[in-house]
Amino acid sequence: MPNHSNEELVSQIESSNKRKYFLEKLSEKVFLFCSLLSVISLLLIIGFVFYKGTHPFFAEGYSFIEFIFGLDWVPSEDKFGILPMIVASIFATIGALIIGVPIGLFTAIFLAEIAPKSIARIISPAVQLLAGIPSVLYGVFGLAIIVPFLQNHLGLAKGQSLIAVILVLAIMMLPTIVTVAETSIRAVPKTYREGSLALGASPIGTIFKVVVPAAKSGIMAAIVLGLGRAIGETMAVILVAGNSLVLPTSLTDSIRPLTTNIALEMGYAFGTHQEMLFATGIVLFSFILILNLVLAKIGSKGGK
Amino acid sequence: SQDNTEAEPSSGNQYTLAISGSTSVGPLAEKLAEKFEGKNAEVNIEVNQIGSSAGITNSLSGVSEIGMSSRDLKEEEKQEGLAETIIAYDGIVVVTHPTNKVQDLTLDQVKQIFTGEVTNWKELGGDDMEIVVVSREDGSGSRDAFQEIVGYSSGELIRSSIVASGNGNIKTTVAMNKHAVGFISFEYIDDTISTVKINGVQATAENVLQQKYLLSRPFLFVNKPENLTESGQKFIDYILSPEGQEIVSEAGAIRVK
Amino acid sequence: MRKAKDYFFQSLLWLSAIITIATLCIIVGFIFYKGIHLINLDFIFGDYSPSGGGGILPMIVTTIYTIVISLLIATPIGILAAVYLQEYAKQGRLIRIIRFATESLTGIPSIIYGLFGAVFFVTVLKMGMSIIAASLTLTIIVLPVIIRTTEEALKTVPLTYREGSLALGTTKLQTLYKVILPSAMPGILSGIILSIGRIVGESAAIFLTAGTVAAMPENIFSSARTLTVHSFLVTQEAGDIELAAAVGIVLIVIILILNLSATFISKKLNKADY
Amino acid sequence: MNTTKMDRNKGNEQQIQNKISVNDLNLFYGEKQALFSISIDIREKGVTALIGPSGCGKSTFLRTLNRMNDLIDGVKISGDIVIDNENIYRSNDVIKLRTKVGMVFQKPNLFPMSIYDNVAYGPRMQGIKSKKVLNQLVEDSLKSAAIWDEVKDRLKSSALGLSGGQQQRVCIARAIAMKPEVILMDEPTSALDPISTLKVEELIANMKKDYTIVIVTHNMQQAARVSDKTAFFLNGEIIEYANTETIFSMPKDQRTEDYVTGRFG
Amino acid sequence: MNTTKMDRNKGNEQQIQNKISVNDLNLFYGEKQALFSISIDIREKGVTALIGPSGCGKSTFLRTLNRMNDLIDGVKISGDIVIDNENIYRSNDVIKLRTKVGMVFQKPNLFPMSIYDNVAYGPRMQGIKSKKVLNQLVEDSLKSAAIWDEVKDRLKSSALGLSGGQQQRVCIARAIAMKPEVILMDEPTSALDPISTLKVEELIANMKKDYTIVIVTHNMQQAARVSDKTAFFLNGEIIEYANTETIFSMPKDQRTEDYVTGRFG
Ligand SMILES: Nc1ncnc2c1ncn2[C@@H]1O[C@H](COP(=O)(O)OP(=O)(O)OP(=O)(O)O)[C@@H](O)[C@H]1O
Ligand SMILES: Nc1ncnc2c1ncn2[C@@H]1O[C@H](COP(=O)(O)OP(=O)(O)OP(=O)(O)O)[C@@H](O)[C@H]1O
Ligand SMILES: [Mg+2]
Ligand SMILES: [Mg+2]
Repeated sequence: MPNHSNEELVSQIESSNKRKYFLEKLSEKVFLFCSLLSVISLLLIIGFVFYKGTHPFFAEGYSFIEFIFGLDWVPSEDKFGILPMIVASIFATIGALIIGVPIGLFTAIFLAEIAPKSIARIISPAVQLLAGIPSVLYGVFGLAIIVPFLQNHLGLAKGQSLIAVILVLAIMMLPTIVTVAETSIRAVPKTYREGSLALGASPIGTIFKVVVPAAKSGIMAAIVLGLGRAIGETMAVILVAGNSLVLPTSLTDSIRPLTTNIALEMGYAFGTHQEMLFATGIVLFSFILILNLVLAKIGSKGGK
Repeated sequence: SQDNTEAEPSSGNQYTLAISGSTSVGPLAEKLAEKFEGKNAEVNIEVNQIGSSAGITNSLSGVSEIGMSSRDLKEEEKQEGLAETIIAYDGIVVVTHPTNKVQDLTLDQVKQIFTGEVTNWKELGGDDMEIVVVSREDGSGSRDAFQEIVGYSSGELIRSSIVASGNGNIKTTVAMNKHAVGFISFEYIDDTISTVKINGVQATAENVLQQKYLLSRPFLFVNKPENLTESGQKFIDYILSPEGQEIVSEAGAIRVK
Repeated sequence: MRKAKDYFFQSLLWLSAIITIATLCIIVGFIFYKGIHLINLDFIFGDYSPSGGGGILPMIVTTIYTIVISLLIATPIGILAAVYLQEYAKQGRLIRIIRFATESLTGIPSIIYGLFGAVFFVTVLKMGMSIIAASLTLTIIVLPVIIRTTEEALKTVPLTYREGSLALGTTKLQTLYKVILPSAMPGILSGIILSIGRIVGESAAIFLTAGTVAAMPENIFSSARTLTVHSFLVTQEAGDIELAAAVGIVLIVIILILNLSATFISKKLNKADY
Repeated sequence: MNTTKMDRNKGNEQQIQNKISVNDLNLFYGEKQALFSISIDIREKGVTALIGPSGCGKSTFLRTLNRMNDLIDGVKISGDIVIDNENIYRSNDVIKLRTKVGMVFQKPNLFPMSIYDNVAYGPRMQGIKSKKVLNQLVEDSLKSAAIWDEVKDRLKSSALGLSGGQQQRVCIARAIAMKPEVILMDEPTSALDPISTLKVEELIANMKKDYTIVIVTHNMQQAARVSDKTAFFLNGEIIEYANTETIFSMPKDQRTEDYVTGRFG
Repeated sequence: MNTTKMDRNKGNEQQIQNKISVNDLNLFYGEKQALFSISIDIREKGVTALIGPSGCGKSTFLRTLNRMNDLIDGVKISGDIVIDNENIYRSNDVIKLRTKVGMVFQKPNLFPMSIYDNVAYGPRMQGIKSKKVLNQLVEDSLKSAAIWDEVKDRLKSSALGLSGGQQQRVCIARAIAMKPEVILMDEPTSALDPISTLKVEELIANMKKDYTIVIVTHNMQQAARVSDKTAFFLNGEIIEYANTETIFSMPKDQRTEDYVTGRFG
């Protein structure tokens, strides 16, 4: 092939290279800026929440300790204690995890490893579809079905309770957990399965001893995302929690988690009351960070 | 306000009147706006139901020209120069499950129920079953008014009470629980719940107007006087006109006069 | 013994799957059971009337507005950000910070986004309660979703494509838009599907930023009410569960259509592979 | 056994006992036939090498011997494979089959667990719980796989931290721990460096007195070095099967000669 | 050029012009050194083969010649590589370098586009838009790559529908379409069946009158068949570099001999 007849081509190439390198540099800057946007948004949001939420403690002489450990929340009487809500949030989250995670994971395993392809092909997208149903409707469902069910079958005076919240949250977590976990289980290299089966392990043994541990990081991501959904959820919870201001001591107590407190009262709140709701947001935010850190720890420990 | 007035259309350009606030006043305001727009094509009214305080904040910050409130203004808010107009009254009715035998309560009994002094329907002449109290959220206009008239404070409210956001949620909650008792606005009364007489007086608009029935509160429009445009004033005037007040009572609220 | 254990776990898997599927069927069944009788052409295509009897066309339009605008903004930014993280950035502090930020953004409750949007976009940037303010707020909400899924999609593009292209004397940028992004498209689309779900299902963040005006929005600076906000309001104020469910049916259908078309597009794009 | 394949099995005269007898085996991936009427007897204890160009069906055939092809959708098989007088496709106990017929893959595929757990994996799945028994088994297996000295101080650390060659020997140990009778190896050294390769080859040479080994290799020299008998595959058929020296020094078939002299692939 | 490496470049006496001169090249992946003081002259037009056991640095070296290693984080390089009197690591115009030095990879890596678009990809990216020019270029390149007849009726259909061997030849066509002067090939036939391999080898034999070709191969026979000169790599060093016949018939170094006679790998 001739290399020589192309001087024209070569010079064309050389002249365009300069422009290309410039574009290259420029585009990298643009991409960097785009990725910094999420940092900027986070900083703005954190800044905003903290600015509003720390004001009462710095400027108005409220005690942060009393805020965290106080038992009374009566904004009209200047009492701002959120301990019952913190406890409620913790219980509700843990409960939802205990129910939602195993069912979600087992379903994901089922879809990825056991279900016939034709079935999985229908169910997986259906589960994804459910991730898009507005949470209000989950709440309505909880209020119209779960709450009366609890009232009638547990003989409760009111079905709005910790257990109702746990059930609704567990249901809401399912689509996220199933979808993300299923993807990561499918991504486990075939060689692990082959290796295990070739050692005479049964398919089920292989799943639980090799495949699931190998998919650990994806499964952790599934749990974290599901957890985010559970903690961040408000609209559904408002409807089934009962929102009572008591320190929960049993599954049948009605509770008020941190998120519902914010959503419930923000519409009417002003002044210090509003700032205290932002302070609730800070607590919620720290709560989420701590949980994510803990889960990451568990994940990395298990991953080893 | 002059600038705003100038922005008003003479040339078929619509002026948008922004109103926001109480979710209780909202539906009524929407109905009034619908009729008003039918008559005044040059005005387009936006009604946002986002809660009394948010509405008041918006009217202060200028995001909305008029705020809607279902509670009285606080001192601080008045000091910022907000003007208020009562556009209607809202009757509040105590509601129970349709199977509940208790049909009549004294104001004092209501207080005892909501403060937890009485915890069984038996003590009020009903069946032997626990009372489940359903209240609105702290800060809600209905709740403020209800507590003030019945005579207890938020701190006294029984701790285990269910707190539901909005009339609809109280209604749904009470309709689904035979133990429950709550309070809602007149407009939301229907046959899924049963209403309770207070001191023997039926909850009706007439009884409120004649001051026989005690549980009511005002629906307010608030605004910074300097922000109120001609259109805004026109709308308020319309509401207070006999025609506007007719719509008010059709919607289930209580006319001002 | 071993067999019994296998059998037990196998049953557990089946049981969980059945519980999940049954629950989801019950929920969808519930929504349809409660709402289907309200669905008719007037309901879907009629204008809204506060005095009753109207349709929900304004909410449908508003919902579509918010989906389109949020995606128009979030998709390019999210994809480019993911491209930076995956294709350009060297591992280091900056990357860790960006990753941490995106991950934290995923965990923030939407009510907080709503409050932020209400102050930042609505008041500070003087957008007023409007579709655009809500869409920008939603953009921040779905950005992390798009970034993460795009990153995952980029990871699956074989290194050999990049090498093949660069070895032909192309720039990174050319390689990116000619080879890498097209092959990552199916994965990116799945992220977009998830985002649509998030946008459509959001209420708290929207009613604080777009408001609840129940009228046909004139433009993106109008205040308006989405379907989800509508179902939230009718539940909260009127306690009208049937209406909320009917709105839910419309939402399910919208999501279904969007998901199917996204899948269809991704299949179309994937065809190039075979 | 079968008379139909005696023409190919000339190398079989020595009257060494056969461990595996394959008769008229055909295998289809969906519509596509990958193995054509394979008949071969594999002798007990010793190394049988399978060579042939890429895509000729060596791996496919190897995987029929412990039914790993069962995992692939749409695989259809006809013909008989008899191991120890039992037709493995008639019996339904795949687990038993795979316990008896171990396998080592092309790429070391240790699980993301400690070295110890990897080797103890199979026995544990068989229900062995006793710490003492397991310890002994792990030690013996690692010793047999000539890797004990290199890993004995780090049994509890992750297996994925080992070099490729070490990993492959742990894979062999893992297979040995099941006390199999047959070990199948699919290009076990192709991912390894020369030194590791040598070690694995030595290991195979040592193991052949105890195990029936079937090894697929692309490397002619390796086949020549480690195997007793060699089968040459081409396009899903066995072209020639004979003693290794015969295959490499005086093959009967022109195609075999072309292949082993490097005219191909 | 450089005198320091004359000892190794005994094969260079024929006074054929050198296209590429490498002098004292060291390469590190992070802390780990992968190439040690590599010095080698590669002649213009002709085939130079790089052989050596796995992991010895053949690919690494090949990829320094068109700076593909730039893509890998933490790679550090010292020493000089001069192509056509230009030190490629001094210049910053990688695009120009890669336009001049084409590359064909181990696995055919066509893009998921039509055959035509694959071949036209490079030229288009250089800004060539004219349909006519492109058509001509695609046709010429496919012809040079000896694949035109097989694909001329399906230029618009997906390149991934071709067989491995066809794909690899389209890869070569794609490289040729850039009118490079040097073509680097990293085990271009190792993923191919014997017949495709033969075709690609024939193609290389034809191309060597026009291009400077550097090929990495694991297959000794292939190196012997296609190359004019051969360099033997071991552990990141060039042990021996000479005419191909010399390397295979009378290598100077014992290690070379061990390797080419199959004692290794
Ligand atoms: N899962 C599968 N589905 C369809 N065809 C397959 C599958 N696996 C292998 N094949 C085909 O079967 C034939 C034999 O493949 P096999 O993997 O057994 O070859 P091999 O001799 O092991 O080759 P190599 O030396 O490359 O490993 C090939 O044509 C291959 O394309
Ligand atoms: N990206 C990388 N990071 C760190 N080390 C690497 C990297 N790529 C290669 N190496 C190491 O550099 C050495 C040379 O690798 P290289 O790929 O050049 O070998 P090779 O001769 O091409 O081997 P093969 O024949 O297996 O392709 C090896 O020890 C390898 O482990
Ligand atoms: Mg194979
Ligand atoms: Mg290499």
